[in-house]
Amino acid sequence: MKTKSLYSIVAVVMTTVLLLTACGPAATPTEAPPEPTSPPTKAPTAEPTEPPEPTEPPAEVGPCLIIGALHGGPINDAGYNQAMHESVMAIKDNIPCVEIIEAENVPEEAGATSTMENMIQQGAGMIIATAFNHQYPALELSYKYPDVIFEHAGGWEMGANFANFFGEPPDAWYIMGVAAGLMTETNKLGFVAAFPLGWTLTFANAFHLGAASVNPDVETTVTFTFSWGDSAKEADATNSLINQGADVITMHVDSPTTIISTAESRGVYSIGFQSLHAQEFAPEYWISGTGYTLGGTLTWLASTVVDGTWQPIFLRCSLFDGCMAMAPFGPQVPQEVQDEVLAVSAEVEAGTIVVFAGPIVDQDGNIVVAEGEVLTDDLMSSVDWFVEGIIGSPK
Amino acid sequence: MLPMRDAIKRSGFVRQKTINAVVRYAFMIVLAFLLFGIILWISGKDPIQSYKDIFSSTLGSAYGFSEVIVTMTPLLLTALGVAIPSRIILINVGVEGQLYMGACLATWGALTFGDLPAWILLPLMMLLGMIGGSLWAFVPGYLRATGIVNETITTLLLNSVAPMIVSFFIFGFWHSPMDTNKTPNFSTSARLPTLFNTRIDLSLVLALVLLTVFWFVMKYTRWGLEMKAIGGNPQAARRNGIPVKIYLISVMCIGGAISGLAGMAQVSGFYGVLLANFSRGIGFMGFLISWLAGGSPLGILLTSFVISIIISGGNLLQLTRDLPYAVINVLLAFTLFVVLARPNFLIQRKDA
Amino acid sequence: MLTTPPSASQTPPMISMREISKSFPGVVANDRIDFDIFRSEIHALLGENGAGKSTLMKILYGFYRADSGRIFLDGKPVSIQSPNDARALQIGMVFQDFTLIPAFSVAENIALFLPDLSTVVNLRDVSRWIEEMSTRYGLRVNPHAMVNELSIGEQQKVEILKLILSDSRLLILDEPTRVLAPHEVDALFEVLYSMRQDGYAIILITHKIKEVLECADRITVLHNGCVAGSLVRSNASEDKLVEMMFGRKLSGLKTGKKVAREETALPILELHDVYTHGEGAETKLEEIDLKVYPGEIVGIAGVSGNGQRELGDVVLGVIKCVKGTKHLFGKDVTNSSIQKLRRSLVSFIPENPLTMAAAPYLTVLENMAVTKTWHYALRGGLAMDWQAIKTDIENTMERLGFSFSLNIPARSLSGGNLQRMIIVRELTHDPRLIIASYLTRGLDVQSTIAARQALIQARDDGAGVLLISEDLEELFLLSDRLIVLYGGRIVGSFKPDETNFYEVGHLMTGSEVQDAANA
Amino acid sequence: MTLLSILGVLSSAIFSGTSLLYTTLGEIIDQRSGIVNLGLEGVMLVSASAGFAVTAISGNPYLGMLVSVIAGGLMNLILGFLVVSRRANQLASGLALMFFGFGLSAWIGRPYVGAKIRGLPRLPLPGLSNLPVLYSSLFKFDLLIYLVIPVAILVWWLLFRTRWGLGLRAVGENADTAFASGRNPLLIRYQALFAGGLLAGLGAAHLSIAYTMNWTEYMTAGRGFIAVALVIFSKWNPIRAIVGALLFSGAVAFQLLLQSSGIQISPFLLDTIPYILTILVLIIWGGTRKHAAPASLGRVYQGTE
Repeated sequence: MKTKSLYSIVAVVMTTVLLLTACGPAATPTEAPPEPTSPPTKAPTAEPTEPPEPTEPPAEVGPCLIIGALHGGPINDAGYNQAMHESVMAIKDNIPCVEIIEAENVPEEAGATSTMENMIQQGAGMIIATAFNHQYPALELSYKYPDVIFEHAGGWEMGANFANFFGEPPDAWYIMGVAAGLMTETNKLGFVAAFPLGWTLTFANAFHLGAASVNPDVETTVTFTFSWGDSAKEADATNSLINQGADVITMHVDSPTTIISTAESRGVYSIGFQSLHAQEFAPEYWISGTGYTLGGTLTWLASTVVDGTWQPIFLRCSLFDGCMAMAPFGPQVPQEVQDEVLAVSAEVEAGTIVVFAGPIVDQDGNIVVAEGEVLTDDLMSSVDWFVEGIIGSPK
Repeated sequence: MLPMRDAIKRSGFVRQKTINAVVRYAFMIVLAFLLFGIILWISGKDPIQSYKDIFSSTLGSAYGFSEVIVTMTPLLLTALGVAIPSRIILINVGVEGQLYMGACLATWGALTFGDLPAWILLPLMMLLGMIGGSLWAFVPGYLRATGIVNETITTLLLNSVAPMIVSFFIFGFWHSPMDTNKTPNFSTSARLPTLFNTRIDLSLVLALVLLTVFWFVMKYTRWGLEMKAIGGNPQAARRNGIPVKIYLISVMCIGGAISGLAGMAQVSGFYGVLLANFSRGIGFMGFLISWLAGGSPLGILLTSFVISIIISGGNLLQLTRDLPYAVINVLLAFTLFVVLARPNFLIQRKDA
Repeated sequence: MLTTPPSASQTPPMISMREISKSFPGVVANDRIDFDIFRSEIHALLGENGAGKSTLMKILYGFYRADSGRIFLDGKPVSIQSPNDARALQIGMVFQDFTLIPAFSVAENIALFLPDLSTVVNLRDVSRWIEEMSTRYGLRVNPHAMVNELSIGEQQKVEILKLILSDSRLLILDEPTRVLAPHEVDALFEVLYSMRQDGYAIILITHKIKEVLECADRITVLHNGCVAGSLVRSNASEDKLVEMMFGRKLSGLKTGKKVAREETALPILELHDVYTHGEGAETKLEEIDLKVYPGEIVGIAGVSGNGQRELGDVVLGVIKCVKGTKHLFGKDVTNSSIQKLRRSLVSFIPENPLTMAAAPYLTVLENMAVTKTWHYALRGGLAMDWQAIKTDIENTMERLGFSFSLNIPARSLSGGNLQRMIIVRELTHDPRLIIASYLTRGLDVQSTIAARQALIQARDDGAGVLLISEDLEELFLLSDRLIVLYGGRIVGSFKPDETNFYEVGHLMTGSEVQDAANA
Repeated sequence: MTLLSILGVLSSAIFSGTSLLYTTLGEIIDQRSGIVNLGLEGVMLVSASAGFAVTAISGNPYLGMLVSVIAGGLMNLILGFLVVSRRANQLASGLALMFFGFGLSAWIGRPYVGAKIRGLPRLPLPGLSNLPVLYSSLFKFDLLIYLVIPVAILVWWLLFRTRWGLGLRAVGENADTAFASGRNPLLIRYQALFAGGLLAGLGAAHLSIAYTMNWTEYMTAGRGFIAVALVIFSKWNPIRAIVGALLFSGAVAFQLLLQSSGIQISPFLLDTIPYILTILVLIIWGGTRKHAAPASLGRVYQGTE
C-alpha cells in the first residue's frame, strides 16, 4: 500500500510533467522522461505516521487549504525549482481540495517577505518556501502569523509553526559517483558547483568517494562559478573541465541544462542533479542522475495541516524513502555498469555501505573522520574540506 | 531674517510650477499605464483586473501601504545621492556602487562590533556606510575636478566593481559554510529599529530628514546658493570666486555618502544581513528617479512613491495574474519612456 | 578641376551683393551694404570688431539670411539659404574657429567635404589629391597626420585645402592671420597669391591694416554696419584706412582733462614679467609688466584675440602665471585663488556677461549675491540675508540710475540689462580693483554714460580700474593711462593726451609695431 | 599545466568572448555616432530571449538567430526614438531601456526556461579533424564564432573606409560639422543605433542559442556593462576590441583553470579587472590629454535651429 501510493505520486509527477511540457513551447520535444528506476521504497524515516490516503474533496465550496509556495528561480528550469514546483503540485493532485498559489523568481531574504505576506493576505494557511535564502524571512513571519504553517526546504531552523523538510542527497551522490567511476576513461571527473558551501562540498566528497570506491585512480576536479544561475559561466567552467581531460561532468547549480548541453555538445558524459528532467538535455552521453521528488512528503505534510495534526518535525528523507529518485541510465551505459550501480545502491540502502564512514582523509592528508566514526548531518552542512583525490580549493 | 513678502512670492512661484509638473506627470503615467494595459490585453490578461490588483495590494490596505513605503525608502536615499551632485552638473551614475560600498563597510562594523549597544553601533554603522559610499565617490569626484576623467564614465565603471568587492568579502571572510551568499545575521543591536510594527524602519525618517535638509540647504543657505551658481554656470561661478573644484569633490562625496547610507540602511534595516548582489538595481532606479524629478526634493518624494507603487504592486500581479515578477519592469520602463520622451516637460536646466 | 583663370579684372564681378541689410535684436549689423568680388582678386574686408564684416560674409555663406538685399553670381540672382547652397555655388568659408574634426586625419577631414566621394573611401586617392594641391599652392601638410597634432597654421592650411578640393572658387577667410606667427602670415599670403593666379576669388576679413596693404587688391572698409569706403590698394594708405575704420567724426576728438594722480602711492596691482601658457585657444601672454595705482583708470587697448581677455583673467587668477609675479596691495597673490582675490575687493566685469558672469536660471537677486556669499551669509551660512543684498543692490542701482526687476531669472533679461546687472553687482561693494572688459557693450547711450560715470566715480574714490576695450573713443575718454596689447605683448603705454587715435590704431593693428615699441 | 589546458583557455576565451565581442562592436558603432547605450544589458536580454524562444518553437537556430538580431535592432531603435528624436538624456534613456529589457525578456522567455533547443551546430576547423577528439573538439566552433573576426574587420572597414563610416564618425565627433558637410546627423544616429543593435543581437544570440543553449532571466549577468568598459578599453576601435574581448574572457577562463589546479584566486577580484584596467587606461589618457572618445559622445544634437 505504501508502495502503491508512492507509485501513484510518481505517476502524478509524470502527468504534471506531461501537462507542463504540453503547455510549453509547441516544438519542444515533449517526450516524457522514462520511468525512473525506482529503488525499493520505504516510508520516510522521520515520518511519525503513515502517509494518508488521498483525501476526498470536501463537499463545501472553497478550498480546504490554500498553500502558498514560493521559489527562488523559475519553475520550469529543469533544475531545482522545477523539482520543487512539481513536488508542490503533487499536493494538488493528491488532495484536490487544496488550492495552490505559487510565486517564482522571488527575491532573496527580506525581499521574500512581501510575497509571503501577500500569500497570507490571499488566505494561505500553509507556506512552502523552497529557496534556501527564504528561511529567515519565513521564520520571522511565522512569529507574526502563528496560525499559518511554514515549511521550508533545506534549512535547519525550527519553530512552533515553522519546520524544515528536505531530501538527503549524499547517498545518491555516492551512487552517482560509482557510475561515474565506472564510466570514465580518462579517470578524470568534473564537478561544476555554484558556491563552496558545506553541502556542496559534501556532495562532491560523496561523489568522489563513490567513484574512488570502484576506480582508485580517479580524480575529481571541482570548479566554482560563484553564481547559482550564470549560464555562460557554467558553460565556461564546463569547457574548462573538459579541456583538462574530464570525461564525466556533474554539477550542483540551480539549473543543470547549460552544463549538460555543453558536455553533450563536446561528447562528454554527464550526470544530472536536482531534477529528473535533466536527462532530456543529454540524449546520447547521459549516464544517470538524481532529482528531488518530494511530492509524497509534501502531500503528507499538507494533509496533516488539513486535518489539523501538523507537528513541527525536522524532516529529512532519502533516495530510498522516495524523496529523491534516480533517472534511468543513458544509452551508452553498459548493462554491467548498470547492474553494479544498482547493486551499490542496494548496499547503501541496506546500510552495508555508509558513505561517510571513517577513516576519511582530506586533500592535505589530515584525517577528518576517524576510523569507526561517521560524519553526522550537522557536520555535513558545514564541511570545509575536500576528500583526498579531489582537485580544487574548498574555499 | 527672511523677508516674508519675498519668501511667499518665491514659494508661490514654485508652487504653481509644482502643480503644473504634477499634472503633467500624472498624465504621462496614465499614458504609460494605457500602453502597458494594451500589452497585457494582447497577451490575454485582463488589464483592469491587473491594475485593480496593483492598487488594492498597495494602497488598499495598511500593510500594502507600509510595503510601498518600505520599497520607497532606499529609493529616496539613492535618488538623493544622484540629485545632490546633479545640482552642480555632476552626473553620478555610480549610486549602485556607492550603495554597495556603504553596505560593505557598515557590515564590517556590524560584524566586528556586534556586541556594542545599538545607540553606539548604529551611528557607527551609519558613519561607516557614509565613509564607504563617499570613498567610492571621491575617486570620480577627484578625477573630474582635476579634469582627468569625466565622472560619468568612472562612476559607471566603479558600479560594476563594488558588488564584486562585497562578494569578495562575503565569500572570502564573512560567510559561514552553511550559508550561501551572505554574512551571518546581524545582531539585534545592529538592526535599525522598525516603526509602527511594520517593516518600515528608521531609515525612512533619515531619508525624509535628509530630503528636507537638502531642500533647506538649496533654498536658504549660502552653500545652496553657491551650488546653484555652479550648476547654473560653472564658468561664471569660477570667475565669481566660488571654489568650484572643492565643491566638485565634496558634493560628489556627499552624494556618495548618502548612497552609502542607503546601503547601510538596506543591510541594517531591510535585510539584517549582507547578501551578495542585494541591490537589484535600486541605485540605477535612484538615478532615474532623480532624473525624472529634476533633482527636486518634492519631486523625488512623489516619483519614488509612484515607482514604489508599481514595484510593490507587481508582486501581487504574479500571484493573481500569473505574470512573471520581472514584467513589472516593463510597466516601469513605459513610465520612464513616456517621461523621457517629453524632455521639455522636465526642468530646462538639465540641458545635456 | 582647375581651369585657366580669366585674368582680366574688367570682367563683371563674380559675386555682387546689393543692399544687404541684417539686424539682430538691438543691433543693425549690416545696413544696405553693397559689395563686389571679382575673380582673381584678393579683396580685404576691413573693420573693427562689430563693424559687420563677419555678418556680411556669413550671409554670403548662407549661415545667416539677410533681412533684405540680393546676391548675384555672374550677374544672375541666386538664393543662398544654407551653407550647402553656398558650397553648391562654389563659395567656401574658413571660420575663425576651425571646423576641422581634431580626431580625424587631414585626409579624412577633407574627404568628409568632398562632393563626389565614393561609397568606399579610398583615402590614398584623397591623399594624392591633397599632395597635388599642396605642392601646387605651397600648402604643405601631411595628409595622414591627425588634425589634433597640427599647429594652428597647419590646420588653417587644411581648411583652405578642404575648400580648394571641394571645388570652391570663392574663399572667404575670417581673420586668417589672427592665429598665425609672422612667418606663417607670409607663407599664407604666398598661397593666396598663387591661388589668385589660378583665378580664385579670395575675401580676407581682417582688422590689420598692414596686412591689407601688403596683400589685398581691393579693400572695402566697414564701419558700424555701413560701407565706409571701397578702394583699390594703390589709392589706400594707412592713415586713410585708420580714419575709415574708426570713423571720421571721431578723429578730432580730444579727451577731457583728468586730475593726474600721484604715482608715489603703493600700486594696487603690480604684474611683473608675467608669462602664461596659452592653452588651447588662449593667447599667450609674454613679458607683461603692469602697475595700476589707486585712483587711476588704465585702459587696455587691443583688438580682441591679442591678449586682453587673458590679461583680465590673469589678474583675476583664472589663468595661472607660468612665470612672473602678481602683487595686490604689495602682497604676493601670484598663486592665490579667485575667491581670495575677490575677497580682497577685486571685481570683474567680463566681456560676455551671459557666459562668464551670470547663471541664467538663477534669479537676478541670486546672481547678485553669488560673488559675495560670505558677506551675506547669516548664522554661519544657514541663511542668506536677502534683505541686505536687496538694499545694497538697490542703492547701487539708484546711484547708477539703472533699474531692472530682481525676482526674475537672469536669462529673461535683455543683453543690455544683463550687462547692467553685472555692472551693478561688481560696483556694489566699493571694489578696490575693477577689471572691466567691454564695459559698455550692449548698453544704450544713457546707460553707457551712467556706467562710465560709475567707473570714474569709483576711480575718484580711490579704486584702480583696468579698462579693457577695443573702443578707442571710450579708452581715450576714460583712461588715465593707456596700454596697447598686440600679440600678447605690451606694445605701447601712453597718457591719452600725449597720443592720438592714429598712433594707437597703428599699434593695435600691428602696422608699425617696430617703431612704437619703445614703451 | 598541459598543452591541452592552455589551448583550452584559448578555446574557452573564444567561446565566451564571442558574444562580448559582438556586443562591443555594436556599442562601438553606437558610440562612434555619439550615443552611449547603457541599455545594452536589456537589449541583449531581449535578443537572447526572443532568439531562444523562436529557436525553441521552430527548432531552427538560424531562424532564432535572425529574430535575435532583429530584436536587438528594434530595441536600439527605441533608444533612438528617445535620444535622437526626443532629445532625451542618453544615460537615463539607456537605463530605462535596461529595465525594459529585464521585464520584456522575462516575459518573452518565461515559457522557454528549461526548454531544450538544438543550438547552432558546431563545425570543426578544417584540417584539425585528424587530431584526437579532445583537441579537435576544442576548436569545433559554431558559425557565429567563425564570423566574429570577419565581422569585426567589416565593422572596422565600414567605419574607417566607407563614406557612411566617415559620416558616422563625423557625427560622433561634431554633429554640426557633419551637418555642414551635407549629412543628416539624426538619420545617421538612427542607422548607427540600428546597426549596433543588430550586432548586440548577434552577441545575445551566441550567448543563448549557441553557447549556453539556455535561457534564464538576467543571463547576461553584467556583460552589457563589460562591453561598455571594453569599448573604452579598446579605444573605440573594432580591431582592438578583438584583443580586449579575448583578454577579458581569457581572464575568466584562466581563473577557472587555476581553480581546477587547486589555486584559488578570488574570482570576484578577477572580475573587477576589466573595469579597473579601463579606469586606469582612462586616467593615463586623461593625464596625457589624449582623448580617444568621440568628442560629442553623450551630447544631444539640437539641430540647426
